[in-house]
Amino acid sequence: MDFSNFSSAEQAHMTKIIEKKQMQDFLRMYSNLVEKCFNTCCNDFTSKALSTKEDLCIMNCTEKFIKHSERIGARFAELNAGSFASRCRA
Amino acid sequence: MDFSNFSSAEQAHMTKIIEKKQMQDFLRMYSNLVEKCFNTCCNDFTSKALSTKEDLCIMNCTEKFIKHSERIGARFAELNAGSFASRCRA
Amino acid sequence: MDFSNFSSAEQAHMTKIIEKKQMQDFLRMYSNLVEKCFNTCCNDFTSKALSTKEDLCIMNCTEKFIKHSERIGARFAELNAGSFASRCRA
Amino acid sequence: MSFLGRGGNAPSGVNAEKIDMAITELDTVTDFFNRMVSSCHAKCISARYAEPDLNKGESVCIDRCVAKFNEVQKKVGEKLQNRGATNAGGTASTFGSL
Amino acid sequence: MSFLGRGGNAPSGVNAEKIDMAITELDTVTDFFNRMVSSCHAKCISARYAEPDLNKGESVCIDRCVAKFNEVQKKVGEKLQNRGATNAGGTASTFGSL
Amino acid sequence: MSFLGRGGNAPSGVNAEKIDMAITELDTVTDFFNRMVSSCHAKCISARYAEPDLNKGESVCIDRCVAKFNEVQKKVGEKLQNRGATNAGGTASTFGSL
Repeated sequence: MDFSNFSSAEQAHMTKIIEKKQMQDFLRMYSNLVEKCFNTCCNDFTSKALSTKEDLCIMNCTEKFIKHSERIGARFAELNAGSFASRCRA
Repeated sequence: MDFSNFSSAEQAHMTKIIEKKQMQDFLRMYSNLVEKCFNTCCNDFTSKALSTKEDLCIMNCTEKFIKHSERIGARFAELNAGSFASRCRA
Repeated sequence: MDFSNFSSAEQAHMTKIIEKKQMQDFLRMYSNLVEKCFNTCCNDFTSKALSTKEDLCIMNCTEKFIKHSERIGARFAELNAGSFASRCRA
Repeated sequence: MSFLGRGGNAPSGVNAEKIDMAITELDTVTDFFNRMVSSCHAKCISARYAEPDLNKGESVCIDRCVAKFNEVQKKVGEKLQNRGATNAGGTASTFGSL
Repeated sequence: MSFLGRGGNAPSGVNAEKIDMAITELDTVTDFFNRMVSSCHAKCISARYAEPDLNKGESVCIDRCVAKFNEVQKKVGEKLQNRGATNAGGTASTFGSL
Repeated sequence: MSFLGRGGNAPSGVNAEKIDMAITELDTVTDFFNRMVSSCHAKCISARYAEPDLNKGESVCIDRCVAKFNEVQKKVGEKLQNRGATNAGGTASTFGSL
């Protein structure tokens, strides 16, 4: 993303849009995480409460997914260092 | 959703937005239902017409999905009675 | 889509919106294609480079998907010739 | 008046309601089309990708798949209309009594 | 001021920020609901479709599924809050340092 | 002029077209990123969830997966450009001859 040709008014406007999108991304990541971990960890519907085993699975699934996303984000940033990502930081 | 601090102009505006979203939700539910029931019920492509068996499957799939959604909606409303859902009705 | 009752100002506005949507559709098709072909063709992560076999699979997958979409588009247009598609061309 | 800003900053002489309805129709048709492409791909296209062209069997399968998908769309649509099941989708309905 | 035009051409007397926040909340609840419908359908509904009604087993399964999905939502939400993991989703964050 | 209202009620001094293009680029990168996260999760992460940390094998797999996904993105992009296949996506194209 090359914002170097943006006026300061345009940069300010874009910053607000990005902040809004970050919140929307976070909320979608949250519901996506709930769906993924629920689908993987919950397979027993003889009870409506989470079993100890399911609970542990959910916690590990959540933690691991976040670490996974962070690692992808780091690699992705490196890979794109020569293209838009670098221009963005300029 | 706490709309108690909304002015009447804001409530009117929000009502229109909700009406619009209800229509969009309905259309997405419709196409989602077509996709789901088609994928489950149609596995024979030696003919382009629906077989009697496929037709019955589609009808049952549709009816059952609606009942399923309604039941989830009822339970969901009960569960959230203590949080935003109740505030919404206030 | 019946645009016959659209004023010329409305038709011009709608044309711009459709152009915008075509670009968004294309971009979504692109990322969808990358995801689908990657998921089908790449199963060996002992190396970070695409193997010759994976590369060929990706090329065939892409080409076939485009031909598939084009064929669906042609049949879809024929089927709807009696409904909105025809009104659109009117 | 345009909701959700979808009609954009409509220039004068443009009925934003009418534009919004056209956009909704366009989005709906596009959504159906994309699901049809995805479903028929899963039903008809072999995952081996040994060649770049659709073979005879795949082509015939696609044609029948489009016809069947379209028939299912009509059947489901009629069922929904008969049932008046506008309240089965999403939660927006939950908040309708604002 | 409204971002993304979501508040639309808000009439006078309407705070577009407030409307935007309400829309975000509504969209979030709807997204959760739709994923719950989809997940519980996969977990509880037999794919044979021999009859149009939910049988006893399916009905009980749905009720428990909703309760469990809701509990998972809370657990995951708490975990995310404790971790302050606002930076794990999407790439918008990558461009935050505009 | 801004279409779809995406640039919002742009304040004066802001070129809404330019903002719209930046939003499209941001949305596109975000979409690719999210699909990469999802695909590499399916390819690399064991579904047992016995521990909360990425093990060595998973970490190495993720790094290679990102590189491969990126290469596939480039290959497919080149293919689409050579083919000029702008008309293969969605149905908006069907209505292009307004």
